[in-house]
Amino acid sequence: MAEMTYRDALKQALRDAMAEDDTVMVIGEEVGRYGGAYGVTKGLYEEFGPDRLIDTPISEPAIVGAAVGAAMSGLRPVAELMYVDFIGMTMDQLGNQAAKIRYMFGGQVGVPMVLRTQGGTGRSAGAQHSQSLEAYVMHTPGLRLVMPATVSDAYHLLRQSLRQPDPVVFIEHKALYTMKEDVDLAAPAPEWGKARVHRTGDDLVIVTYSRQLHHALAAAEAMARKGVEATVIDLRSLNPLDFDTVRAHVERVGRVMVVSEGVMTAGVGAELSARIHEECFDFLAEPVIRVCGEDIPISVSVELEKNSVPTAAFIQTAGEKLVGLRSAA
Amino acid sequence: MAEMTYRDALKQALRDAMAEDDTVMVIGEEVGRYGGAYGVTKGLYEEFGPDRLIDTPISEPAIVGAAVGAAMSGLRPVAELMYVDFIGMTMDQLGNQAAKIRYMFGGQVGVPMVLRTQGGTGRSAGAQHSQSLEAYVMHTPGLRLVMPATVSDAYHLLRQSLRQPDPVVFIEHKALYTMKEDVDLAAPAPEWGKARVHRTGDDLVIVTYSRQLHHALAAAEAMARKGVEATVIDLRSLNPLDFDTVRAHVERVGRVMVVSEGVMTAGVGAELSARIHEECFDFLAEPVIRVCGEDIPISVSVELEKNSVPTAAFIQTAGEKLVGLRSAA
Amino acid sequence: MTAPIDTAVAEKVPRSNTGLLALYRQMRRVRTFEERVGELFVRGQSAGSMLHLSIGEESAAVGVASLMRDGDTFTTHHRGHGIFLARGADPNRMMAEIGGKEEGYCRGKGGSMHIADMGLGHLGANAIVGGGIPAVVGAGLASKREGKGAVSIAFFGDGAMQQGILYESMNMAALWDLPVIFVCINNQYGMGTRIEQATKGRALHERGLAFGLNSETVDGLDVRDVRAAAGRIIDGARGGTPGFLAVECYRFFGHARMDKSPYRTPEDEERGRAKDPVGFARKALVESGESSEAVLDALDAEIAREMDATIDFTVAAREPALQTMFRDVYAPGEPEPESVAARIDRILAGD
Amino acid sequence: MTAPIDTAVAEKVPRSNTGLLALYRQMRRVRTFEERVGELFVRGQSAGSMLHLSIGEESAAVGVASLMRDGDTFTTHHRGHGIFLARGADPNRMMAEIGGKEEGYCRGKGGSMHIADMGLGHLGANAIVGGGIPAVVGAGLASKREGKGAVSIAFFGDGAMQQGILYESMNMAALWDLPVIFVCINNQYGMGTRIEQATKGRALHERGLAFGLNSETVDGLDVRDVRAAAGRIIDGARGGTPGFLAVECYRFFGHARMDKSPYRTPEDEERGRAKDPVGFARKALVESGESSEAVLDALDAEIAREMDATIDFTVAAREPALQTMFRDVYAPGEPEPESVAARIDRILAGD
Ligand SMILES: Cc1ncc(C[n+]2csc(CCOP(=O)(O)OP(=O)(O)O)c2C)c(N)n1
Ligand SMILES: Cc1ncc(C[n+]2csc(CCOP(=O)(O)OP(=O)(O)O)c2C)c(N)n1
Ligand SMILES: [Mg+2]
Ligand SMILES: [Mg+2]
Repeated sequence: MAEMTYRDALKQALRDAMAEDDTVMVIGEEVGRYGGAYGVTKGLYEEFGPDRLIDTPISEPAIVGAAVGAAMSGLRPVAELMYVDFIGMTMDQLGNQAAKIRYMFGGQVGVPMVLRTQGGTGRSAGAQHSQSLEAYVMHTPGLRLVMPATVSDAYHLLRQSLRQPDPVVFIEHKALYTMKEDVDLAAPAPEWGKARVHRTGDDLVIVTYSRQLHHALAAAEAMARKGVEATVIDLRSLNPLDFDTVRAHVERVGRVMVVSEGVMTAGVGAELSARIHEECFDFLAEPVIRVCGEDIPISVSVELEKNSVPTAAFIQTAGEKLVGLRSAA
Repeated sequence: MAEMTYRDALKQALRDAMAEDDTVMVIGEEVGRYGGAYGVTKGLYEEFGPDRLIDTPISEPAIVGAAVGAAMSGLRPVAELMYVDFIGMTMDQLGNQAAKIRYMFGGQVGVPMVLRTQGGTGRSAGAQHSQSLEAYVMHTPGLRLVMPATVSDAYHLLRQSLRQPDPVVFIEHKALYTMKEDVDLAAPAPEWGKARVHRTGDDLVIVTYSRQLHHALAAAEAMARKGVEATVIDLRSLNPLDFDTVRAHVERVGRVMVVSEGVMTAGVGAELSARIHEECFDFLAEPVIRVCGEDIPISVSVELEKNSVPTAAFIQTAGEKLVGLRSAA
Repeated sequence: MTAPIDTAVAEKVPRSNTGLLALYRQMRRVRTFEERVGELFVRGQSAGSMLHLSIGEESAAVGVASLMRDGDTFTTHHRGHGIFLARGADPNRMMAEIGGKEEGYCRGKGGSMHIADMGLGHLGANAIVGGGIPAVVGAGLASKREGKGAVSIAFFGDGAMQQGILYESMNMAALWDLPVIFVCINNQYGMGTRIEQATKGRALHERGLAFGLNSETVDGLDVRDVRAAAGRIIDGARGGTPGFLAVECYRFFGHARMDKSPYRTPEDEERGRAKDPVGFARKALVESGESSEAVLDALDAEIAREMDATIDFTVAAREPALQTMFRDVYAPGEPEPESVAARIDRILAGD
Repeated sequence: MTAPIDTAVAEKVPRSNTGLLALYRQMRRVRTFEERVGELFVRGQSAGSMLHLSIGEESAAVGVASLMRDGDTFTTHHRGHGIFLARGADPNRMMAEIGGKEEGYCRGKGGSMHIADMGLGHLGANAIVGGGIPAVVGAGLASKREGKGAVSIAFFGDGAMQQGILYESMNMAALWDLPVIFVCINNQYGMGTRIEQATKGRALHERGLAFGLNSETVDGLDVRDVRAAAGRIIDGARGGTPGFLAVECYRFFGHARMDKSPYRTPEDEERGRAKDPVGFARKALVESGESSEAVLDALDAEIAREMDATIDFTVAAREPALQTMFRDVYAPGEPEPESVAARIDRILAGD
């Protein structure tokens, strides 16, 4: 067991994968000499050299496209998109090429690439650098979608993503890089595609992923002090989606909140809410509540930014309302 | 009343808007001399000339970006994207620019542009020319989203879209261009943002839009012959979304199916299903059923393509199952 | 399908014999194949009407492909039948794919615009203008690392000169000295738009030069010229200097099967079709005495039989089974996506 | 905030007086403003740390902006404070926006990377590299149609030379003879990457030439040279020939406030900072006798006071009220998006 940051866990995953398999290479803006905009690849350039850490021009569509071609040619590229906000200009290469190549070509070839990127609020970075756009990916068949919330998941899920036969979009959260945790990287990896139940309680189920896990856990602790016990589930990957775990707890508890930082409408929260209602209909005591990003762009103003997405306090309030706690505002 | 095709109704809307307001201009690939890949603008170039119908290079990102700039500069551009499948390469200009400019700039300016495009299956056009990608748009705050299913809506909704102060993504369906209807264009326009109830029945509610309206109506007719009466609601626009109409009928009937050609997961169907469950929870006799595109790419093979999205027969079968009709397969 | 002696020629000529007769033979095969594609459509046996014939562009396909080797890779655009065939594709499996049949290269899922074959290094045709271009940058990275001298070639039309991703890709290839070539088949049109109406500036290869690429423009009339220019560019790329080649030709027919080209005049078409690489090569062969009308007639007839057979093959081929719809979204061994029908049954059964 | 006599100069100089003193004054204002932005950050009063200072690039901003007229429009990149200020922005409202305050140009929603002002034709800064470029094509269409000789200028960094959308936009502008100018401020770096590590080929303006644009590269040391080159390019554009201008300068400091530029050597910085357009202009003014150290010191001091005031203004300004969060997603009069909280209450109340 050693204390480690989310950032360093990601780096270690890349390092281990690169040491183990020399087809693994990282390609993106500032990933080499600079060490990555958020420092994830710092030091790897010195270790593995310019052929394994390829600094690119500021050409997101071609970065993703080049990774597709590399993946079809026997390499295992880890393409980096500095902000998930830039995914818009790559959605053709991602959605029309990476996601569909195996299918369109009748199964002849796969595109085993990982697209690493980061999203979310927390840095007053404004409307074009603070988004949570995972729903675009989740809506695109053929793309895996992984969003680690913890340090140990950062490590294990990235290692596992690098063994997938299909393209994986791997979205980190910018507010988590400095988070620390005691981890034992040698411990067995969690099962790929399985959600993790962080906390079990009988009053409500909170289904979430990425940074919102921590807000949900904080809210759950606060609720516990008022006698309300929440189950908190971290989905970890949205494709594959471990609905069995969700179902088991929802059917047991009957009250559910889904928490996502992405904007509510037609987002990941919608899919989760729809699925829970549809599949666990007879077990629900109340409708599923969506606690998601507001249907607005993110402001640079600190206060506005903070309130544009769920906070721990907000989750707590919503949770208490959901279980009918009198004291809820 | 005159018989008219969907295609000609769209053309007439453009013609009337252009005659009325000389800031309206059409910009896109093959929109001028050629008359549009699906013939919608045929003849307008001769009527309005090259300054109003601007043939562009094959540069989708810049087409959308140019329309944004034109809209900010006092023009009313109608940008055309030949296939909605190409929206991926424009999502930056659409989602980070058009959608957010009013907000980011504190309300100083709007982007009154219309992005006309078409989507859907029906022509064996393969995985990159047959998609229904409206969910990406619906998930992007700041963008209106209109998807006409009928000839008269094609006319009126396009006219209304051209009067909106905010960017409108207007998605036609490639299988509808030759559809005919008796229309009276001089009749009062429907209220903007209002759904249309095409049929009222007490056994189930089908909520749909675009081409699937016709499949839903056909299914409803077939079910009616078996004594099952469906209400069929055409949403017409997904932003604004007329949930009041949906709610009224859902609460009355208690059994609902949402039908969308887009892939199911994290799609428009998810938003509709979630919203109906959440807001009409106590009125539902059964969970809402999503009848959507399969979570797969579209094949060029005729049979595979056809079965990748809802058909009238499929809707009927699902409807009959939903109401518990014995004879359902 | 073809007489043994001819098959032997078919297999050997493109690799070993680079004389005009061999090049002619391949160009004729491309042209005849494309004519049969048109026929498949007329017979209602094609999957859809989005069929883009490369008639008029045979010299680009054959001139460049004749220089490709094992290990080389390439991507093509929506008008890529000729390139793939010239590279050695099985015309039956190509035609079956165009017909959306199980026996096709992609089991009927891809179709005309999405043919691929990893065996021959074909990383895929593309229905997105410019969509297949950046893949060669990644393939080039792989080739460079392997160090065996393999190149990766992106083929595209003049319309893709208007797609930003081309410039991003050229910049990367030049920056990293990749064994990559960008081949623009300039058939003068992108749908109904002439190149001058859509692409500004000087000769196309000047754009390549401005991005630091070894660049040329060549007239597509004489396949030998195309081959010579391609040779210079490909040799450069094998040596680590990426290149750009524009081949000037003419799109003989409409954009796709439904397009009757109302936007251009008969005179324009007549002038354009004068640049006929197949006719030119035939004439040159006869005039130089290298071959004769009779020999070429026999060759053409043999090719006609070979290509006739592709239609029979396709008509006889199977539709893909419905359940294959869910296959190959993800890798073998991964769970297939649940069907909407199965899901509904599950939900209504109350799980 | 500033003495009346100086304010008068401030308002008149940039338009009427185009001599070096006026240009110097504006460049100094830009530099001092940027220094104050740095201070705002250090004081913890900026909204975030994504603040990109244009110190070292003042000649590009001032040289070009000094030629802009009423009706002209422009877009900028993430390092656009200087351009906007040179064009006549109110530094208080700029700083307040950088502080995320209600009194800012965009009511605290946009911030440093999203400042805009329709009054001055500023169609917006952009946090997407290359994101603001195509808008000038649309603005150019509008200007051309109006026929009043207005131009639209896209300002961007050398990093945007790597974005495909630039080439798409240049091609359109050239094709349609739009009154549009592309100004690349080449400060040698895109974050930690030197231009040669990211952009291949010959001089940047050769890319403009290959796309049919009137194109030049100019050294940014002497603002008079920049102004002269910009004059040629802008005049061309007013006459219907779009242009491209690369201004060579050096990014004096890190990419954004947190970046200490570990990727470059002190020698590189020293060499780079030798290209100081503000210092150069000052020296030229004194050496030519056009001004004196004493006069310039007084001018600088006055500018320092003007810019000091922007911080006080910003610190005193209000945070935007929370409910403004839902405003301006859509036009006034349209319903605001329902908040998540209101929705939950509605749902749990059983509607
Ligand atoms: C990104 C994109 N935009 C538009 C289209 C529609 N489209 C298909 S082919 C074509 C013309 C392409 O012209 P060119 O590149 O010259 O190829 P050619 O058809 O002449 O071989 C267009 C506009 C498309 N398929 N993809
Ligand atoms: C599309 C996009 N890619 C990457 C970034 C991250 N980024 C911000 S500024 C920058 C460097 C830009 O360099 P340049 O264009 O030369 O402008 P400079 O910062 O030097 O003024 C990068 C990579 C971004 N904001 N947008
Ligand atoms: Mg062409
Ligand atoms: Mg720079």
